[in-house]
Amino acid sequence: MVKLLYFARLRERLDCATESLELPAGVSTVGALRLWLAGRGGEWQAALAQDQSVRVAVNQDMASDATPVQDHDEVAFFPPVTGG
Amino acid sequence: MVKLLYFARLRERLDCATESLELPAGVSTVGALRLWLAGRGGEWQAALAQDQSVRVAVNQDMASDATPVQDHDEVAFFPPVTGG
Amino acid sequence: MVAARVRVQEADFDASHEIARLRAGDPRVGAVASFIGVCRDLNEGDAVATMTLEHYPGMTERSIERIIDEAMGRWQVFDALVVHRVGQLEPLDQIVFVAVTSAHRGDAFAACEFIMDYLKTQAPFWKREQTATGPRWVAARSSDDAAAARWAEAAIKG
Amino acid sequence: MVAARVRVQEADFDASHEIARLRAGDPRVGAVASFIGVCRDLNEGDAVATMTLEHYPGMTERSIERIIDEAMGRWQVFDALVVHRVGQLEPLDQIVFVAVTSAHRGDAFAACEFIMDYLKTQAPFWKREQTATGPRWVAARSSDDAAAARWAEAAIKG
Repeated sequence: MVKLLYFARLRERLDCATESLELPAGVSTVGALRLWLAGRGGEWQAALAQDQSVRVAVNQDMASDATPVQDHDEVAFFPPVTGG
Repeated sequence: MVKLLYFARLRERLDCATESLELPAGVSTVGALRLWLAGRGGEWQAALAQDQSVRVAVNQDMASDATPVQDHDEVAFFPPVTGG
Repeated sequence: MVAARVRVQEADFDASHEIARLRAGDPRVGAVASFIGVCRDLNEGDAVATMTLEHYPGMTERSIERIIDEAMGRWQVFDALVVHRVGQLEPLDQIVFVAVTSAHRGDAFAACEFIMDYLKTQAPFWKREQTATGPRWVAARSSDDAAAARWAEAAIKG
Repeated sequence: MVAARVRVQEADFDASHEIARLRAGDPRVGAVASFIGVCRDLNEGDAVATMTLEHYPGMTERSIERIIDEAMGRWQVFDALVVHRVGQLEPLDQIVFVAVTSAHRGDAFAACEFIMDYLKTQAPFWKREQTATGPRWVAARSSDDAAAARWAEAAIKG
Protein backbone atom coordinates (compact mmCIF):
# COMPACT_ATOMS: atom_id res chain seq x y z
CA MET A 1 0.00 0.00 0.00
CA VAL A 2 1.05 3.59 -0.62
CA LYS A 3 -0.41 6.52 1.25
CA LEU A 4 -1.62 9.33 -0.99
CA LEU A 5 -2.14 12.91 0.22
CA TYR A 6 -3.78 15.84 -1.57
CA PHE A 7 -3.49 19.46 -0.48
CA ALA A 8 -5.12 22.85 -0.99
CA ARG A 9 -6.97 23.43 -4.27
CA LEU A 10 -6.20 19.88 -5.37
CA ARG A 11 -7.72 18.42 -2.21
CA GLU A 12 -10.84 20.50 -2.78
CA ARG A 13 -11.21 19.61 -6.46
CA LEU A 14 -10.75 15.90 -5.81
CA ASP A 15 -12.77 16.04 -2.61
CA CYS A 16 -10.09 13.80 -1.14
CA ALA A 17 -7.46 14.58 1.51
CA THR A 18 -5.85 11.16 1.81
CA GLU A 19 -6.29 7.59 0.62
CA SER A 20 -4.47 4.28 0.77
CA LEU A 21 -3.82 2.53 -2.49
CA GLU A 22 -2.43 -0.84 -3.53
CA LEU A 23 0.26 0.19 -6.01
CA PRO A 24 -1.22 -0.79 -9.42
CA ALA A 25 0.72 -3.26 -11.54
CA GLY A 26 3.37 -1.54 -13.62
CA VAL A 27 3.30 1.70 -11.63
CA SER A 28 6.77 2.35 -10.22
CA THR A 29 7.34 6.09 -10.73
CA VAL A 30 5.65 9.36 -9.83
CA GLY A 31 4.82 9.99 -13.48
CA ALA A 32 3.17 6.61 -13.88
CA LEU A 33 1.20 7.01 -10.67
CA ARG A 34 -0.09 10.42 -11.69
CA LEU A 35 -1.13 9.02 -15.08
CA TRP A 36 -2.89 6.11 -13.38
CA LEU A 37 -4.80 8.46 -11.03
CA ALA A 38 -5.77 10.72 -13.95
CA GLY A 39 -7.19 7.57 -15.56
CA ARG A 40 -9.95 7.62 -12.94
CA GLY A 41 -11.53 10.28 -15.18
CA GLY A 42 -13.70 13.25 -14.25
CA GLU A 43 -12.03 15.68 -11.84
CA TRP A 44 -9.08 13.32 -11.47
CA GLN A 45 -8.40 13.53 -15.16
CA ALA A 46 -8.86 17.32 -15.19
CA ALA A 47 -6.84 18.08 -12.06
CA LEU A 48 -3.93 15.73 -12.70
CA ALA A 49 -3.55 16.24 -16.45
CA GLN A 50 0.00 16.89 -17.61
CA ASP A 51 -0.79 20.52 -18.40
CA GLN A 52 -1.72 21.23 -14.76
CA SER A 53 0.87 22.65 -12.38
CA VAL A 54 0.96 19.80 -9.92
CA ARG A 55 3.83 19.29 -7.51
CA VAL A 56 4.59 15.84 -6.09
CA ALA A 57 6.52 14.85 -2.98
CA VAL A 58 7.61 11.30 -2.15
CA ASN A 59 8.20 10.65 1.52
CA GLN A 60 8.16 14.42 2.06
CA ASP A 61 10.87 15.21 -0.47
CA MET A 62 10.04 17.08 -3.66
CA ALA A 63 9.90 14.60 -6.54
CA SER A 64 9.80 14.57 -10.33
CA ASP A 65 8.02 12.29 -12.78
CA ALA A 66 11.04 9.98 -12.73
CA THR A 67 11.15 9.57 -8.94
CA PRO A 68 10.56 5.90 -7.98
CA VAL A 69 7.48 4.98 -5.95
CA GLN A 70 7.30 1.77 -4.00
CA ASP A 71 5.22 0.03 -1.40
CA HIS A 72 4.84 1.95 1.92
CA ASP A 73 5.78 5.29 0.34
CA GLU A 74 3.91 8.48 1.20
CA VAL A 75 3.12 10.38 -2.00
CA ALA A 76 1.64 13.89 -1.86
CA PHE A 77 0.11 15.90 -4.70
CA PHE A 78 -0.34 19.67 -4.39
CA PRO A 79 -0.34 23.00 -6.26
CA PRO A 80 2.72 25.29 -6.30
CA VAL A 81 3.27 26.57 -2.77
CA THR A 82 2.22 30.05 -1.63
CA GLY A 83 3.35 30.47 1.97
CA GLY A 84 5.57 33.08 3.51
CA MET B 1 34.02 83.51 13.74
CA VAL B 2 33.78 79.84 12.78
CA LYS B 3 32.94 77.09 15.25
CA LEU B 4 35.35 74.16 15.17
CA LEU B 5 34.50 70.72 16.55
CA TYR B 6 36.78 67.73 17.08
CA PHE B 7 35.56 64.20 17.73
CA ALA B 8 36.76 60.85 19.03
CA ARG B 9 40.48 60.08 18.71
CA LEU B 10 41.10 63.49 17.21
CA ARG B 11 39.43 65.25 20.15
CA GLU B 12 41.61 63.24 22.53
CA ARG B 13 44.85 63.84 20.67
CA LEU B 14 44.24 67.58 20.39
CA ASP B 15 42.77 67.74 23.88
CA CYS B 16 40.13 69.99 22.37
CA ALA B 17 36.42 69.35 21.76
CA THR B 18 35.43 72.73 20.42
CA GLU B 19 36.79 76.18 19.78
CA SER B 20 35.78 79.45 18.16
CA LEU B 21 38.13 80.91 15.62
CA GLU B 22 38.33 84.15 13.68
CA LEU B 23 38.78 82.83 10.13
CA PRO B 24 42.46 83.61 9.33
CA ALA B 25 43.16 85.83 6.37
CA GLY B 26 43.30 83.89 3.13
CA VAL B 27 41.57 80.81 4.53
CA SER B 28 38.39 80.13 2.55
CA THR B 29 38.34 76.35 2.05
CA VAL B 30 38.43 73.22 4.18
CA GLY B 31 41.87 72.34 2.83
CA ALA B 32 43.29 75.73 3.72
CA LEU B 33 41.76 75.66 7.19
CA ARG B 34 43.21 72.23 7.90
CA LEU B 35 46.64 73.39 6.72
CA TRP B 36 46.39 76.48 8.93
CA LEU B 37 45.45 74.38 11.98
CA ALA B 38 48.32 71.94 11.29
CA GLY B 39 50.56 74.99 11.31
CA ARG B 40 50.00 75.24 15.06
CA GLY B 41 52.62 72.47 15.29
CA GLY B 42 52.96 69.65 17.82
CA GLU B 43 49.93 67.36 18.00
CA TRP B 44 48.07 69.67 15.63
CA GLN B 45 50.69 69.12 12.98
CA ALA B 46 50.79 65.36 13.60
CA ALA B 47 47.04 64.80 13.80
CA LEU B 48 46.00 67.00 10.88
CA ALA B 49 48.82 66.17 8.46
CA GLN B 50 47.69 65.32 4.94
CA ASP B 51 48.63 61.65 5.39
CA GLN B 52 46.18 61.28 8.28
CA SER B 53 42.66 59.96 7.61
CA VAL B 54 40.72 62.98 8.73
CA ARG B 55 37.12 63.57 7.72
CA VAL B 56 35.67 67.07 7.67
CA ALA B 57 32.06 68.24 7.78
CA VAL B 58 30.92 71.79 7.10
CA ASN B 59 27.58 72.71 8.65
CA GLN B 60 27.01 69.00 9.28
CA ASP B 61 27.50 67.92 5.67
CA MET B 62 30.50 65.86 4.66
CA ALA B 63 33.06 68.10 2.96
CA SER B 64 36.20 67.83 0.88
CA ASP B 65 39.35 69.99 0.76
CA ALA B 66 37.68 72.20 -1.85
CA THR B 67 34.53 72.89 0.19
CA PRO B 68 34.25 76.63 0.96
CA VAL B 69 34.40 77.81 4.57
CA GLN B 70 33.03 81.18 5.60
CA ASP B 71 32.16 83.16 8.67
CA HIS B 72 29.58 81.52 11.00
CA ASP B 73 30.18 78.05 9.58
CA GLU B 74 30.42 74.99 11.82
CA VAL B 75 33.42 72.88 10.80
CA ALA B 76 33.99 69.45 12.33
CA PHE B 77 37.10 67.28 12.13
CA PHE B 78 36.93 63.58 12.95
CA PRO B 79 38.33 60.12 12.12
CA PRO B 80 36.51 57.72 9.77
CA VAL B 81 33.25 56.69 11.43
CA THR B 82 32.79 53.37 13.19
CA GLY B 83 29.18 53.16 14.36
CA GLY B 84 26.50 50.60 13.61
CA MET C 1 20.11 22.77 24.90
CA VAL C 2 19.04 23.09 21.31
CA ALA C 3 15.84 24.99 20.59
CA ALA C 4 13.80 24.09 17.52
CA ARG C 5 14.92 26.01 14.45
CA VAL C 6 11.52 25.60 12.80
CA ARG C 7 8.10 26.08 14.32
CA VAL C 8 4.72 25.88 12.59
CA GLN C 9 1.99 27.19 14.82
CA GLU C 10 -1.39 28.91 14.97
CA ALA C 11 -0.26 31.30 17.69
CA ASP C 12 1.23 34.70 17.02
CA PHE C 13 4.92 35.33 17.77
CA ASP C 14 6.98 38.14 19.27
CA ALA C 15 10.05 39.14 17.29
CA SER C 16 12.04 40.54 20.24
CA HIS C 17 11.41 37.43 22.28
CA GLU C 18 12.45 35.13 19.46
CA ILE C 19 15.58 37.15 18.72
CA ALA C 20 16.57 37.25 22.38
CA ARG C 21 16.21 33.47 22.60
CA LEU C 22 18.11 32.94 19.36
CA ARG C 23 21.17 34.89 20.44
CA ALA C 24 20.89 34.26 24.17
CA GLY C 25 24.27 34.08 25.83
CA ASP C 26 26.22 34.06 22.59
CA PRO C 27 28.57 37.04 22.69
CA ARG C 28 29.99 36.13 19.27
CA VAL C 29 26.82 37.48 17.65
CA GLY C 30 27.32 40.91 16.12
CA ALA C 31 24.43 40.93 13.68
CA VAL C 32 20.83 39.78 13.63
CA ALA C 33 18.92 40.07 10.37
CA SER C 34 15.23 39.31 10.54
CA PHE C 35 12.12 39.39 8.44
CA ILE C 36 8.41 39.46 9.19
CA GLY C 37 5.84 38.66 6.54
CA VAL C 38 2.52 40.34 7.18
CA CYS C 39 -1.03 39.73 5.93
CA ARG C 40 -2.09 42.60 3.64
CA ASP C 41 -5.63 43.80 3.03
CA LEU C 42 -5.14 43.79 -0.73
CA ASN C 43 -3.87 41.08 -3.07
CA GLU C 44 -3.91 41.20 -6.85
CA GLY C 45 -6.10 44.28 -6.51
CA ASP C 46 -8.84 42.68 -4.41
CA ALA C 47 -9.72 43.38 -0.80
CA VAL C 48 -8.87 40.46 1.46
CA ALA C 49 -11.01 39.92 4.55
CA THR C 50 -9.34 36.85 6.01
CA MET C 51 -6.79 34.29 4.91
CA THR C 52 -6.42 30.63 5.79
CA LEU C 53 -3.04 28.93 5.69
CA GLU C 54 -2.88 25.21 5.05
CA HIS C 55 0.33 23.18 5.24
CA TYR C 56 1.74 19.64 4.98
CA PRO C 57 2.69 18.68 8.53
CA GLY C 58 6.05 16.95 8.65
CA MET C 59 7.20 17.95 5.19
CA THR C 60 6.88 21.63 6.08
CA GLU C 61 9.32 21.42 8.96
CA ARG C 62 11.60 19.09 7.02
CA SER C 63 11.80 21.36 3.99
CA ILE C 64 12.52 24.45 6.07
CA GLU C 65 15.19 22.61 8.08
CA ARG C 66 16.84 21.77 4.79
CA ILE C 67 16.67 25.40 3.63
CA ILE C 68 18.31 26.51 6.89
CA ASP C 69 21.03 23.86 6.50
CA GLU C 70 21.69 25.12 3.00
CA ALA C 71 21.92 28.73 4.23
CA MET C 72 24.28 27.73 7.03
CA GLY C 73 26.50 25.99 4.50
CA ARG C 74 26.67 29.02 2.26
CA TRP C 75 27.22 31.80 4.82
CA GLN C 76 28.98 32.21 8.13
CA VAL C 77 25.99 32.22 10.42
CA PHE C 78 25.61 30.95 13.98
CA ASP C 79 21.94 30.14 14.11
CA ALA C 80 18.61 30.66 12.38
CA LEU C 81 14.96 30.45 13.26
CA VAL C 82 11.79 30.21 11.20
CA VAL C 83 8.33 30.55 12.71
CA HIS C 84 5.40 30.18 10.31
CA ARG C 85 1.77 30.53 11.28
CA VAL C 86 -1.09 28.40 9.93
CA GLY C 87 -4.87 28.61 10.33
CA GLN C 88 -6.95 31.71 9.93
CA LEU C 89 -5.29 35.13 9.70
CA GLU C 90 -6.48 38.67 9.07
CA PRO C 91 -4.93 41.76 7.51
CA LEU C 92 -2.19 43.19 9.79
CA ASP C 93 -1.55 39.74 11.28
CA GLN C 94 2.01 38.44 11.26
CA ILE C 95 2.48 35.36 9.05
CA VAL C 96 6.13 34.37 9.08
CA PHE C 97 9.29 35.23 10.99
CA VAL C 98 12.86 34.51 9.93
CA ALA C 99 15.89 35.51 11.99
CA VAL C 100 19.57 34.79 11.43
CA THR C 101 22.52 35.51 13.74
CA SER C 102 26.06 36.03 12.55
CA ALA C 103 29.26 37.82 13.47
CA HIS C 104 28.80 40.18 10.51
CA ARG C 105 25.83 41.79 8.84
CA GLY C 106 26.51 40.74 5.26
CA ASP C 107 26.16 37.06 6.08
CA ALA C 108 23.12 37.64 8.27
CA PHE C 109 21.27 39.62 5.57
CA ALA C 110 22.08 37.18 2.77
CA ALA C 111 21.13 34.08 4.74
CA CYS C 112 17.89 35.65 5.96
CA GLU C 113 16.77 36.69 2.48
CA PHE C 114 17.84 33.33 1.03
CA ILE C 115 15.74 31.47 3.58
CA MET C 116 12.69 33.61 2.80
CA ASP C 117 13.12 33.23 -0.97
CA TYR C 118 13.41 29.46 -0.73
CA LEU C 119 10.61 29.16 1.79
CA LYS C 120 8.32 30.96 -0.68
CA THR C 121 8.93 28.34 -3.39
CA GLN C 122 9.87 25.18 -1.47
CA ALA C 123 7.94 24.99 1.78
CA PRO C 124 4.48 23.38 1.45
CA PHE C 125 2.12 26.14 2.58
CA TRP C 126 -0.95 27.29 0.69
CA LYS C 127 -2.95 30.46 1.24
CA ARG C 128 -6.67 30.73 0.67
CA GLU C 129 -8.11 34.24 0.74
CA GLN C 130 -11.63 35.28 1.56
CA THR C 131 -12.62 38.16 -0.74
CA ALA C 132 -15.90 39.92 -1.51
CA THR C 133 -16.48 37.48 -4.37
CA GLY C 134 -15.81 34.41 -2.24
CA PRO C 135 -12.81 32.29 -1.31
CA ARG C 136 -9.89 31.74 -3.68
CA TRP C 137 -6.57 29.96 -3.51
CA VAL C 138 -3.68 32.34 -3.94
CA ALA C 139 -1.78 31.70 -7.16
CA ALA C 140 1.97 31.13 -7.06
CA ARG C 141 3.98 34.09 -8.34
CA SER C 142 6.62 33.77 -11.00
CA SER C 143 8.48 36.60 -9.24
CA ASP C 144 8.96 34.23 -6.30
CA ASP C 145 10.48 31.60 -8.58
CA ALA C 146 12.76 34.28 -9.99
CA ALA C 147 13.80 35.41 -6.49
CA ALA C 148 14.74 31.87 -5.52
CA ALA C 149 16.48 31.17 -8.83
CA ARG C 150 18.72 34.20 -8.35
CA TRP C 151 20.55 32.34 -5.57
CA ALA C 152 21.96 30.23 -8.35
CA GLU C 153 22.66 26.87 -9.78
CA ALA C 154 23.24 24.88 -6.59
CA ALA C 155 19.67 23.71 -6.00
CA ILE C 156 18.59 22.27 -2.69
CA LYS C 157 18.86 18.54 -3.12
CA GLY C 158 15.77 16.42 -2.50
CA MET D 1 1.11 61.96 13.12
CA VAL D 2 4.66 61.44 11.98
CA ALA D 3 7.00 59.58 14.32
CA ALA D 4 10.72 60.33 14.19
CA ARG D 5 12.52 58.15 11.66
CA VAL D 6 15.84 58.54 13.47
CA ARG D 7 16.54 58.31 17.18
CA VAL D 8 19.90 58.50 18.93
CA GLN D 9 19.58 57.47 22.55
CA GLU D 10 21.33 55.88 25.51
CA ALA D 11 18.35 53.68 26.33
CA ASP D 12 17.89 50.19 24.98
CA PHE D 13 15.15 49.47 22.44
CA ASP D 14 12.63 46.71 21.81
CA ALA D 15 12.47 45.44 18.24
CA SER D 16 8.87 44.19 18.41
CA HIS D 17 7.68 47.45 19.86
CA GLU D 18 9.47 49.52 17.22
CA ILE D 19 8.19 47.32 14.38
CA ALA D 20 4.62 47.44 15.68
CA ARG D 21 4.79 51.23 15.80
CA LEU D 22 6.37 51.45 12.37
CA ARG D 23 3.67 49.44 10.62
CA ALA D 24 0.78 50.35 12.93
CA GLY D 25 -2.50 50.55 11.10
CA ASP D 26 -0.96 50.26 7.65
CA PRO D 27 -2.51 47.20 6.01
CA ARG D 28 -0.49 47.80 2.83
CA VAL D 29 2.61 46.47 4.60
CA GLY D 30 3.44 42.91 3.57
CA ALA D 31 7.10 42.82 4.56
CA VAL D 32 9.24 44.12 7.40
CA ALA D 33 13.00 43.65 7.13
CA SER D 34 15.01 44.57 10.17
CA PHE D 35 18.51 44.46 11.52
CA ILE D 36 20.01 44.59 15.00
CA GLY D 37 23.70 45.29 15.52
CA VAL D 38 25.01 43.77 18.74
CA CYS D 39 28.07 44.41 20.88
CA ARG D 40 30.44 41.43 20.64
CA ASP D 41 32.91 40.30 23.29
CA LEU D 42 35.71 40.01 20.75
CA ASN D 43 37.00 42.48 18.18
CA GLU D 44 40.15 42.07 16.10
CA GLY D 45 41.00 39.10 18.31
CA ASP D 46 40.90 40.96 21.63
CA ALA D 47 38.41 40.58 24.45
CA VAL D 48 36.19 43.63 24.81
CA ALA D 49 34.92 44.48 28.29
CA THR D 50 32.90 47.60 27.52
CA MET D 51 32.44 49.97 24.62
CA THR D 52 31.65 53.67 24.52
CA LEU D 53 29.86 55.21 21.58
CA GLU D 54 30.44 58.88 20.80
CA HIS D 55 28.52 60.80 18.15
CA TYR D 56 28.09 64.23 16.58
CA PRO D 57 24.67 65.44 17.74
CA GLY D 58 22.73 67.03 14.93
CA MET D 59 24.85 65.75 12.11
CA THR D 60 24.16 62.16 13.12
CA GLU D 61 20.40 62.50 12.77
CA ARG D 62 20.78 64.59 9.64
CA SER D 63 23.06 62.09 7.90
CA ILE D 64 20.80 59.14 8.74
CA GLU D 65 17.71 61.04 7.56
CA ARG D 66 19.49 61.56 4.28
CA ILE D 67 20.37 57.86 4.01
CA ILE D 68 16.73 56.94 4.62
CA ASP D 69 15.59 59.45 1.99
CA GLU D 70 18.02 57.90 -0.47
CA ALA D 71 16.73 54.38 0.31
CA MET D 72 13.12 55.50 -0.09
CA GLY D 73 13.98 56.97 -3.46
CA ARG D 74 15.61 53.77 -4.65
CA TRP D 75 13.11 51.18 -3.44
CA GLN D 76 9.36 50.93 -2.99
CA VAL D 77 9.20 51.21 0.76
CA PHE D 78 6.55 52.74 3.02
CA ASP D 79 8.60 53.71 6.04
CA ALA D 80 11.90 53.20 7.80
CA LEU D 81 13.29 53.63 11.28
CA VAL D 82 16.79 53.84 12.68
CA VAL D 83 17.54 53.73 16.40
CA HIS D 84 21.18 54.03 17.41
CA ARG D 85 22.46 53.88 20.95
CA VAL D 86 25.29 55.99 22.37
CA GLY D 87 27.13 55.97 25.68
CA GLN D 88 28.54 52.92 27.41
CA LEU D 89 27.62 49.44 26.19
CA GLU D 90 28.67 45.92 27.06
CA PRO D 91 28.94 42.67 25.11
CA LEU D 92 25.45 41.30 24.28
CA ASP D 93 24.00 44.83 24.34
CA GLN D 94 22.02 45.99 21.33
CA ILE D 95 23.68 48.88 19.47
CA VAL D 96 21.60 49.73 16.42
CA PHE D 97 18.20 48.90 14.99
CA VAL D 98 17.05 49.41 11.41
CA ALA D 99 13.59 48.45 10.17
CA VAL D 100 11.95 48.97 6.79
CA THR D 101 8.35 48.31 5.76
CA SER D 102 7.26 47.55 2.22
CA ALA D 103 4.60 45.71 0.25
CA HIS D 104 7.20 43.18 -0.89
CA ARG D 105 10.20 41.57 0.72
CA GLY D 106 12.79 42.31 -1.96
CA ASP D 107 12.46 46.07 -1.48
CA ALA D 108 12.40 45.76 2.30
CA PHE D 109 15.59 43.66 2.42
CA ALA D 110 17.50 45.85 -0.03
CA ALA D 111 16.56 49.13 1.65
CA CYS D 112 17.37 47.79 5.12
CA GLU D 113 20.81 46.53 4.11
CA PHE D 114 21.52 49.73 2.16
CA ILE D 115 20.70 51.86 5.20
CA MET D 116 23.02 49.78 7.41
CA ASP D 117 25.86 49.87 4.87
CA TYR D 118 25.66 53.63 4.50
CA LEU D 119 25.21 54.21 8.20
CA LYS D 120 28.47 52.30 8.79
CA THR D 121 30.43 54.68 6.56
CA GLN D 122 28.46 57.95 6.65
CA ALA D 123 26.92 58.45 10.08
CA PRO D 124 29.23 60.14 12.60
CA PHE D 125 29.54 57.58 15.39
CA TRP D 126 32.82 56.39 16.91
CA LYS D 127 33.39 53.35 19.08
CA ARG D 128 35.98 53.18 21.83
CA GLU D 129 36.60 49.75 23.31
CA GLN D 130 37.91 48.90 26.74
CA THR D 131 40.24 45.90 26.45
CA ALA D 132 42.67 44.22 28.83
CA THR D 133 45.45 46.46 27.50
CA GLY D 134 43.46 49.65 27.93
CA PRO D 135 41.07 51.72 25.83
CA ARG D 136 41.35 51.97 22.07
CA TRP D 137 39.37 53.62 19.30
CA VAL D 138 37.96 51.10 16.88
CA ALA D 139 39.54 51.43 13.42
CA ALA D 140 37.32 51.86 10.38
CA ARG D 141 37.11 48.75 8.21
CA SER D 142 37.78 48.77 4.50
CA SER D 143 35.15 46.02 4.20
CA ASP D 144 32.58 48.59 5.30
CA ASP D 145 33.67 50.96 2.56
CA ALA D 146 33.40 48.10 0.08
CA ALA D 147 29.90 47.21 1.31
CA ALA D 148 28.71 50.78 0.84
CA ALA D 149 30.45 51.15 -2.54
CA ARG D 150 28.63 48.07 -3.84
CA TRP D 151 25.40 50.08 -3.90
CA ALA D 152 26.92 51.93 -6.81
CA GLU D 153 27.75 55.14 -8.52
CA ALA D 154 24.91 57.35 -7.28
CA ALA D 155 26.54 58.67 -4.12
CA ILE D 156 24.60 60.40 -1.40
CA LYS D 157 24.85 64.08 -2.16
CA GLY D 158 26.19 66.36 0.54
